[in-house]
Amino acid sequence: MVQNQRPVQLFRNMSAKIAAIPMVLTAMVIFVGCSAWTIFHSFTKSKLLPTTKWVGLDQYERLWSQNRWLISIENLAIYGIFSLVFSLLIGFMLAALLDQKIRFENTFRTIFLYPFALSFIVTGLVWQWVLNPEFGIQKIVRDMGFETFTFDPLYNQEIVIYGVLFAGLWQGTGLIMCLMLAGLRGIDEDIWKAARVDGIPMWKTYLLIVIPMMRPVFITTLVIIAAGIVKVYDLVVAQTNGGPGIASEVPAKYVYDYMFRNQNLGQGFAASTMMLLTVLVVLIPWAYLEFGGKKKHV
Amino acid sequence: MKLIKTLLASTAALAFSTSAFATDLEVTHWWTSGGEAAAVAEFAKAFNEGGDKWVDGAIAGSGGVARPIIISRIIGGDPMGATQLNHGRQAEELVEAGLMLDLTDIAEKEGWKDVVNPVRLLNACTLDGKVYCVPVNIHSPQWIWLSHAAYEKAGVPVPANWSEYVASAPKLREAGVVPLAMGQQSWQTQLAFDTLLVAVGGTELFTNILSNKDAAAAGSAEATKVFDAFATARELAQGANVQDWNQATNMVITGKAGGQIMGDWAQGEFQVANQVAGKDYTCLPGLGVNDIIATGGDAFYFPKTDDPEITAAQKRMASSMIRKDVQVAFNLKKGSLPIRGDVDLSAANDCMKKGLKILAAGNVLPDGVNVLSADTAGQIQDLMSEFFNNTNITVADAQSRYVDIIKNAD
Amino acid sequence: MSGRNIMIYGTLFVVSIYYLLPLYVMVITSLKGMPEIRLGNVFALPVEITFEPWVKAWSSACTGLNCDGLSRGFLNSVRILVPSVLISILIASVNGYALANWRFKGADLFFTILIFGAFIPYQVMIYPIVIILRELGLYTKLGGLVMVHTIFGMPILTLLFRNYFTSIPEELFKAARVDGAGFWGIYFKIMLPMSLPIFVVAIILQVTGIWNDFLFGVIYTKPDNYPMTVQLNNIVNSVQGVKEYNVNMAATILTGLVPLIVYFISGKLFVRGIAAGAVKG
Amino acid sequence: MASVSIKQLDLNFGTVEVLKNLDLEIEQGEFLVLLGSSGCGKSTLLNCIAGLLDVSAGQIFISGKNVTWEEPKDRGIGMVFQSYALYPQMTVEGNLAFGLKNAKVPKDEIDTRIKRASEILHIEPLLKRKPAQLSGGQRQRVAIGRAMVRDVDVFLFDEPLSNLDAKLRAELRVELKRLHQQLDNTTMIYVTHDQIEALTLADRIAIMKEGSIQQLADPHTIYNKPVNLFVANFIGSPSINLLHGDMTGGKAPMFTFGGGKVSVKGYDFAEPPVAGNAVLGVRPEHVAYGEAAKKMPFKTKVSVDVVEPMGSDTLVWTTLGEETFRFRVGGQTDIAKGQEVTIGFDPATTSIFDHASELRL
Repeated sequence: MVQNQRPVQLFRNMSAKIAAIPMVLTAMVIFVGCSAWTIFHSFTKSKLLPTTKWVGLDQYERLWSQNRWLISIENLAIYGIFSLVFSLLIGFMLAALLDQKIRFENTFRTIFLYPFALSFIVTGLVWQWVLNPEFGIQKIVRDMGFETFTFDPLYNQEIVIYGVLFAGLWQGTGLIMCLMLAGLRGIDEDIWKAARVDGIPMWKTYLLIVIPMMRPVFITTLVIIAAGIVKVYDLVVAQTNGGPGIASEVPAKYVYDYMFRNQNLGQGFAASTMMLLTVLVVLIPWAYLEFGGKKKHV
Repeated sequence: MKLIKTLLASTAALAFSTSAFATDLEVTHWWTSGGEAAAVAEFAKAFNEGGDKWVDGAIAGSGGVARPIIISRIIGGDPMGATQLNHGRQAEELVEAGLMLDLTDIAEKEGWKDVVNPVRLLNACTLDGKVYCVPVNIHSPQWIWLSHAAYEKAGVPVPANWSEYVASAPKLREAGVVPLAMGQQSWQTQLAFDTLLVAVGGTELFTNILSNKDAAAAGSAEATKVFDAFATARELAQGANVQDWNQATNMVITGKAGGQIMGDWAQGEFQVANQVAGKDYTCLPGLGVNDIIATGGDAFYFPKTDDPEITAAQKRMASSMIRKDVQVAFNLKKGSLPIRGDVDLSAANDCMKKGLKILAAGNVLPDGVNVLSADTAGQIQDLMSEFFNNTNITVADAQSRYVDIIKNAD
Repeated sequence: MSGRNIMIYGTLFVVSIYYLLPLYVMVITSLKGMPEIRLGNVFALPVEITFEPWVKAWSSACTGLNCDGLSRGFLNSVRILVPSVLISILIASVNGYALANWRFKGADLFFTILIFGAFIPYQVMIYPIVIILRELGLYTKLGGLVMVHTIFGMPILTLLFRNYFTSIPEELFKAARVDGAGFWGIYFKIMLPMSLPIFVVAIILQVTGIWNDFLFGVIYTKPDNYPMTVQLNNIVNSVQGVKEYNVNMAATILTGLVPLIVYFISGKLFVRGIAAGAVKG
Repeated sequence: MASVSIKQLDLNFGTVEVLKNLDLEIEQGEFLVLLGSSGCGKSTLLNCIAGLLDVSAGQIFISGKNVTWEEPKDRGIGMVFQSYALYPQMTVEGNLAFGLKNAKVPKDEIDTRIKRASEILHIEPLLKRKPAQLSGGQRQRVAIGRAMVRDVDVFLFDEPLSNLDAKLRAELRVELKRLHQQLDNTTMIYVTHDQIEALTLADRIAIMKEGSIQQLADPHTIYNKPVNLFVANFIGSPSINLLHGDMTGGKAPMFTFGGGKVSVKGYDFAEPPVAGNAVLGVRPEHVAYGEAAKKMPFKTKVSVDVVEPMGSDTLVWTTLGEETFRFRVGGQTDIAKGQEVTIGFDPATTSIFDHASELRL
């Protein structure tokens, strides 16, 4: 059979499309479908069980009048910004150090990476210990003779979120370092030679030449870090459980607590809808840049 | 070959002989500590005696962790045989949705109404005249536990009530003792507030606010006094850097703290540390101000299934939990009071007996958890926790937000 | 040693302390007896080394009525881990391959949605997924849990695989098509044999994620299938009773052992794989 | 009948037109070169013929069969890529056998074909090696072999020599030519941006620009009679001299430019000339110098700007009128910078284009 007509578009690359069915289903049913379900129910009076009793924007009005929600947002912003900046900074710095053709590279790399193998629950627990003023770092320093030394981030609500950040960075920077290291290894040796011949100082080479060349790594890294930030939950629960008071609450915990502790699904869904919205606001421009721009030079 | 056949035959016969009455029931609960687990084991033992099998599904971390599991399993159509849930408002919706087994027939047959004391525990299990859960114990949160060692160190006598306790605080501070031990978890601060509410504010205020949701009462001058007392407690707890309630109790045991406001389950900790009530520590129900306790407690629910065998087994389990001997065995291990008035608890310790006496006199209050929805209770927890940990929030602020929550309570 | 080297090694050394400190605390605490722990200093070396906490954590710590420690959940964790890792990686790698080499209409849209999915908090999807699994008859079955892990591993894994396959020269793919290989032929005969590094990365990420998972394991299965983390949670989070820190720490280390071993063995391949999967594309 | 015929082919990527209404007929056994600078659509066209890209409109016939929507493997084509695209995990033998195995060719048949191809390409000793162990030239031979064993009617080459060094490129070029002679019924379509390859290999060359074919002709015609200014300029190294001026029409047409007047009566006009702006192109090797120049219809004196020795010959840069003008002399020359020389050319060997349309007159 010779096909003279343009075949139906749907059947071109059939195997590829069949193979993509799990992805399409996941994207549409789980991510889009469940988000839609969530958004819908955020306008209802759902309590312990989902119902369709419509209440309009009530849940949102209540959400934004909750002190706890506002604190959660603020904490997420602080945690997010610092986590992003320091993950990249520390990750890149460590990678750059490891990339200096040093000895024991494997050892150092393993040391920096191993926390990533541990769950957030474990991370939170361990750092809760290390930061405990009664027997942790504060105690040691005091025992060394600095009687007035105070370092109790988990018990000081002004700085508790930084205590969480400390643990979060410990757990996550190893992976970022690996990504960065991989990126650095992908840079052509000649670039370094050229920069040296031109007499460009090391830091300038990194800043102006190497980092711009690592754009794809940074994109992958950003997706990984950002997804982790938005979802930060386990760490806070294990380390501070939102305390002291509500000083280290985060949005994901607000969602969880309202859904399951307060048995107010509607409120939890309203909060998660706000989170989805924020993600969309950040992600849509990115997707546009990634795919809108790429089509031109296929 | 022959051997295998015989073996098969005999095991089949064995299986048959027990299966006439044997059903596996999975039970979800969050009692995982040593004492709790020992208490649960009593239930399991009683249930297994009948030839059934108790399949344990313990999940630590209190209701917050367990609840999504319980609800998922129920809406997922593959529920557990029985589950722990705080009775009252929290399970109401599941009952209304027809997802819980109606236990009315065995409750009537066994006359639960007559044996459960106080009877409101059974009422909390009842919706539209039908019984849906088995209350298993009574816990009262309104206690303060005082350390004799700490007071010795400070050189002041052990106080007998809240105001004496507050007055003694500066001396404790001087002696390097934290007056009030308090864990970071929000339920602990809320518990302290409710305790002050009944001790300082009185029974009427307590019921007006928590049972009748009277916003005016929440904003009244009496309530302000409670908040003032709570602010005092906030001062007294400065420097108590612990997370879990039992770490706080440990501070009392070791004399690092003067006292702790905590439920009657705290005495388990004192027992473990070989402390003797009246000699090493003192317990004051209702903070020594108001000899009255609220009676909360735990209850078991039985999700509905289509399988008549399971339903029968669920009923067997329900009736075993409320049995006299099981109640005694369970509650002695759990450190709580039995829900039956007709059992002998001579083995109980000093503090427990204080509780029993108050109970017998009928000086009981409904517990906040029973009359507030989980949503309202959660909001109050957040507020109390925030207030307790942030000295920038004034009493007036906190009270006005409290009034808001009560006003919108459902 | 030059000044520059002193600076490099000095910095690395100091940073290493930050990374190693918690591990140190975990290990020495797990080797102490409870009386010694009550004395205070978490950083002090144990006066008397005891392996009691390890034995207890593994074989006799109680969770509810079952006093057989972590050992109970270990096999379950393995039974969950193996199929979940294999299936999630297989599906994600085929996805990545389809996206990289067989661009079809709408592919970018689905991919964008998938990446978006990486940002959705899990909690939101607990109930809808319960309902979906119920309708599929997979709820509380091992298969259902495998499906859930596959779904939530998909965004990041697909991203990695897509980037990796994009970095393989397109001409190779074209040559194989001219040579008559189809979608699956190219995948199995050409792409798979070239993808060891990225598979190592995927395996590491999935082993870590799935092994450490608690929420899905406990919500989508029954007690018979509960993973090890449920026991860990029960040991660590027991609300009442005395906290046995040494047992907690031993349990923590024991639970983390599987991913840790995977890391130590394949650390080198990990960087190489990341270099291949995340750098290009 | 292994002809390839392309009819009204369009290809768009989004809103960008990559191939525009393209027609092309290739005969059986012909060696056709698609020549153009990068981005002209030549590789895209090749990918369309191979079936690796879906066309937007139009048809492709191979051996008379409409294959527009056939899979690549069903089109009877073999393809050789610039980067060789050898499967790195397979041995040379595995690479050669891969396509045959996919087509379910019997084992002994596979062996025979591999043996024959490796003999022709002199790669028998390499069969057990992996691609990473081969040199660039060897790899390309294997890549060609991979196409050969499949007994295809049409070979598609996508810049196959671009990754090789100059010497190897020249060697393989000759080998390709020899191969084409050996497989004399096989049609070959060859994409390159290297005009030397095009001129040496092709039976016909198609010069492409911006998605359409500018000229399709044998190398001689392309070189000597370019159809437009673009082709004239593109082909030839060093490139053609272009002189801008005016044409008068009539019986005795004259071309007037800054450097003088040229009678172009001897020029083979496609149509009778009319007056207007024009461009006259003279290839450097068609310029006579010294004594020889004196016999030319047009001669003039210029001064030398630069002398560029190139081994076998020498390129001399001068200025004629206001425009740069180059001519080629023998390898040994005594021309020096600043010297005044006489040059000349025969208008019959030139190409004249209309200034506005850039088309050959």
